Amino acid sequence: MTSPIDRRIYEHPIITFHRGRKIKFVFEGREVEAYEGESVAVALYAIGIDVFSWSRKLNRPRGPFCMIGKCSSCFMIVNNIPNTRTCILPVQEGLVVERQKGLATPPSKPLEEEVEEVELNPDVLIVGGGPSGLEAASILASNGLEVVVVDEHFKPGGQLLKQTHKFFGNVELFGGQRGFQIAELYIKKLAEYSNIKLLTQTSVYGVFRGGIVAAAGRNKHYIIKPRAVIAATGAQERLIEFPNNDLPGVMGAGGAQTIMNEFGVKPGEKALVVGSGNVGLIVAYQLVQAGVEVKAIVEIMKEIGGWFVHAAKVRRLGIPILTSHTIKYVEGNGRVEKAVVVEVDDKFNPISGTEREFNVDLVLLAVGLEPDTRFHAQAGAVMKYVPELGGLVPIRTRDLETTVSNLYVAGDSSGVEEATTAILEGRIAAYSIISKFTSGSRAQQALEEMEKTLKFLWEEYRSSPLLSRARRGKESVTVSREELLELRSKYPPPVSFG
Amino acid sequence: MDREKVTIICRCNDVTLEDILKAIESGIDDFELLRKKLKIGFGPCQGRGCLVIAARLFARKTGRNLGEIISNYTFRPPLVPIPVKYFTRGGEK
Amino acid sequence: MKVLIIGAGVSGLFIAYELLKRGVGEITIVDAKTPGSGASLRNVACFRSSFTSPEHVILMKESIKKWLEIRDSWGVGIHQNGYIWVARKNETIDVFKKLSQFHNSYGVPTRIIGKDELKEKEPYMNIDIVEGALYDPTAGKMNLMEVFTELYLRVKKMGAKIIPYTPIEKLVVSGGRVKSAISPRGQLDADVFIVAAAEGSKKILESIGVDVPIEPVPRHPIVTEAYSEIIKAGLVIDWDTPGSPHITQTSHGSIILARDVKDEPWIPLNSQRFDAIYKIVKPLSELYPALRYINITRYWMGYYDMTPDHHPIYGPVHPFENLYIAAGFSGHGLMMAPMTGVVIANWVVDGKPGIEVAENLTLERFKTGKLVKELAVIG
Amino acid sequence: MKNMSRFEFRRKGYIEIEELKELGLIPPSERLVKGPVAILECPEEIPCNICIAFCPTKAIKMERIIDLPRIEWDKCTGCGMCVAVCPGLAAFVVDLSKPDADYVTLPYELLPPPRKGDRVILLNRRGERVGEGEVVRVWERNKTFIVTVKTPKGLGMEVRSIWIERK
Repeated sequence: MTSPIDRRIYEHPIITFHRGRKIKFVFEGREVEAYEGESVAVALYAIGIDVFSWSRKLNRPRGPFCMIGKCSSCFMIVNNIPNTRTCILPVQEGLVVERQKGLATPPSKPLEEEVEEVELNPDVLIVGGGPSGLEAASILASNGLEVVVVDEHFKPGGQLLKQTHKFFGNVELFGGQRGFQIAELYIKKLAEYSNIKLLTQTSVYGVFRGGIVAAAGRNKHYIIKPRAVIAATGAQERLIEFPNNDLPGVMGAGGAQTIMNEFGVKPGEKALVVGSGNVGLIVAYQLVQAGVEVKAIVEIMKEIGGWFVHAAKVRRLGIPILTSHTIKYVEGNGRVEKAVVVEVDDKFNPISGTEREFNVDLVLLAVGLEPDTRFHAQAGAVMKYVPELGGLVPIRTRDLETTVSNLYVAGDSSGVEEATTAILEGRIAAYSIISKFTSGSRAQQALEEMEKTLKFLWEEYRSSPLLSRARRGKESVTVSREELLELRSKYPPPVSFG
Repeated sequence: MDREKVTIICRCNDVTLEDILKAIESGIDDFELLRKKLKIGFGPCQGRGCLVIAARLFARKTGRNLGEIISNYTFRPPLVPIPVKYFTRGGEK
Repeated sequence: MKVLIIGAGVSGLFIAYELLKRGVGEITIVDAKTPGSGASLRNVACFRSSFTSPEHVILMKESIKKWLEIRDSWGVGIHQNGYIWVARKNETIDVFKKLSQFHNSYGVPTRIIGKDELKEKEPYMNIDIVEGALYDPTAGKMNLMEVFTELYLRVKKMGAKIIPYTPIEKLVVSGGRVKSAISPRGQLDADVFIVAAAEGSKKILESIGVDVPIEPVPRHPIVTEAYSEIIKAGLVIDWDTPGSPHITQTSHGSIILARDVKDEPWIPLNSQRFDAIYKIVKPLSELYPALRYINITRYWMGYYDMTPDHHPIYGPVHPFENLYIAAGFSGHGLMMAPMTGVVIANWVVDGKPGIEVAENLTLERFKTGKLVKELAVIG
Repeated sequence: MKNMSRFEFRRKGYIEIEELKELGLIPPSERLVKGPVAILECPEEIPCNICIAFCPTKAIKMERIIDLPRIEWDKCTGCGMCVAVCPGLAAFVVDLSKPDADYVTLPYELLPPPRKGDRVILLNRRGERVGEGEVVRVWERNKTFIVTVKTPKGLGMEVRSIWIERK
């Protein structure tokens, strides 16, 4: 059957969406159409399904939210299996999908679906295929090391995949290329190396006694014993509390970017963006590119959070940026229909009487990122809470080794910054490992490259006042090798690599 | 609209702002206890959405240090939920 | 009388609760970390009295009575929905019969149930691989977080002072009495000291030359996302599989799976074992095939503070006249906690435990060699 | 860097011509009336030097990657390459030399694609509609349209975006 609602984007100024062949599956008793390559959640959203599940206690409707398999909002019963994260489940011919209401029971008859166990012993395991991990992988591989890269998404690239804007920096560091184009360049580069094994749709889920790192892919179970690990696990979005903040139509900026820039589906018609950091400013611009009307950007601080040029881009399209404003509540029947914002005083308390109503069906939260350092913390690395870096990060040396031997941190998980610093950190970690795992001139050259990169990163790149806050944060968690060894013996980690 | 009742802190377990404020009012002065009592971070998202919001609220209400609260949380595998079927064969080594 | 209780776990809190009920005034409870951060909130939260020693059976029977009183007066989730020991082998039924006779002789009404009744009680169980079961209708499970926070709040409201992040490093003795306890945050003086710090008790008492034979043995429970009811009994135990894998479902809907996986004592609690997940999950998913499609969210470790005879150490610590211990619960601290409170409070106030079998459980028994054996340690 | 707190652009999201002047980002008036010249509305020390890499006449200077771009106005031919490559979409070319109209070259990354001869709405830095203009030249580089619009005389320093109504 055809649906009256079609949210797919057929024309976009920047991105060409390549849709796969048409596929049919069953949603609540009716046959629906999707394109191969779409996730079940995206396919349903594209035809106007806003509610994916109802919450367990309060029976509240939930719609697309994180879109990367991390929340529970898209839980559906697929082929009788409840708690299925449909936002990361690719559509397949003949799937039977039902919305989940609260708790459900799994089938008691085993289905024909076996998990294959795979053992891997690479020199270096890279957790996370974002800019940092991909840069590290290509350098390690070009120096002859065996590399395994694991990424949760169906395609590597991390946040690069969602970006339509051209990146800053210099040409050597992909400056001037659009985010998704940089991802493509890396993917091409990685394909040239036979000593890189790339595992997509695979989650590294833990470090175990004896230095075993375990990862789960689609019916594949990887048991990995690496000599070194670069955990470049990126960042996750922060959320905020306001009445009805769980209503379908309230999404993380990242979730909306996935829907519109990776899958080519409009996340809504009229949007309000909460937060004016770079993410908020960029997503507002991307919404306009996707044909969504952006009513306003609200920012609780007195100043715009992101870079001026990003602000200027949306501002000159007539999108107001309401500083000293916050979201008061949203309302709607099964989906956001209205958002109310309010001005705040110097102490961020709402000033009554200053409320403004917006008729929107989409409220995007872009209120900050926090490093995703679960892997490092679970591995036993000594961590520190650093507000300037967005949250909990591992203590590290300047070449980015943590208190767990041969466990490195790089990119946003080392403290939220931006893509170019992530690339540079991936490079530093890679050269540090090469200098340890090789010998002679190769090791010597790696050390030189590492020093060169460190110098550029700390003395040139991070000398920008725009990066000074993050720089301060990073300085506060960077220790000397002696200090690292001291911490290592004081807080012995349960595992070590190498 | 009862604002605190419809402000959701933990989506997985439907923990509301009201639940948290009431628990703090009842005398729970330890974040780990609050978390365990209300099952914040016990859902499928493993605390990705709720932990920091709840910690921030708790810190604000009790005057505790946010960094300390967050630093006390322990991370355990699996870092993402893994179906039992991955462990029903093999694993002998 | 100033009392310092070292350890704000469920035992320490129940001791405080009972002392406060007896009118003992100034009570301070310190914890190395936070209330309940040890084994109190790391266990499967079940209770039973179907043990193999008279000491355990008697204490646990009394404890269950207390738990049911607590359920009614506090209004917390405590469910007497039974334990099921599953036999995969026919000959195990004979073992169960003997156990049941023993239980029955102490008034614990366990009985053998056949496959039909088992199927009725546990509809998700794969009945084809079992022969029958031992059923204990008086056992059950509790909503641990609810029970613990309620206990914590009550003890606080009754006037106890609870101080977290205060690890006690040593005790200071003077004239045959303990004078104070020292922590990095300062010195705490009291008239009576009660050590209820599980394996931590060992180090604390070592500081005054007392040897406490407790070894923390790691346990490896696993918990899943929440589902509607799959496991109906309080606890189901796979008796014929080594390490007795066992399973329970919390009132929240998540399922806890565990098994006695042999491990070294004192291994740090952040040192998870990859093989443990397989060992726990495999036999239990044979028993409950639906488990294959549930998602594991957390695997953590906790200690059983084991004593050589798997019974707790209760009562006065000689030769110090104002020092008591309640530790070494060997995996049964939570279920026994209400009685731990009663026994220790009685000892402090009346000079005797008020329940005879408790006198068999003092620290003295390890010197005199009068150990009390318990075979059924699981859950 | 100078104390930026006296500047308002971080609060407003748009920059005033006076602020640009103070930061040395506006060509002197005698250069402005001479013919097309680039204006880089790039007031923050972003670590970026893409414009330099692509400027065919090497008119843009920067010592460190974080410096503000400096244009040697006489070397600048107003070719628009910086408009095409600037990641911040902060580069513009203005031509105030014609008597009857001003010309602004600006980057455009929205749909519908602009075509020569289109009548378009002219927007200033605040997104306000300040008039109508005509597209006189369009070229494209990596999905960015570089659009030259003819504006009413006097709007060359105001117009920084266009809006094309969808039919």
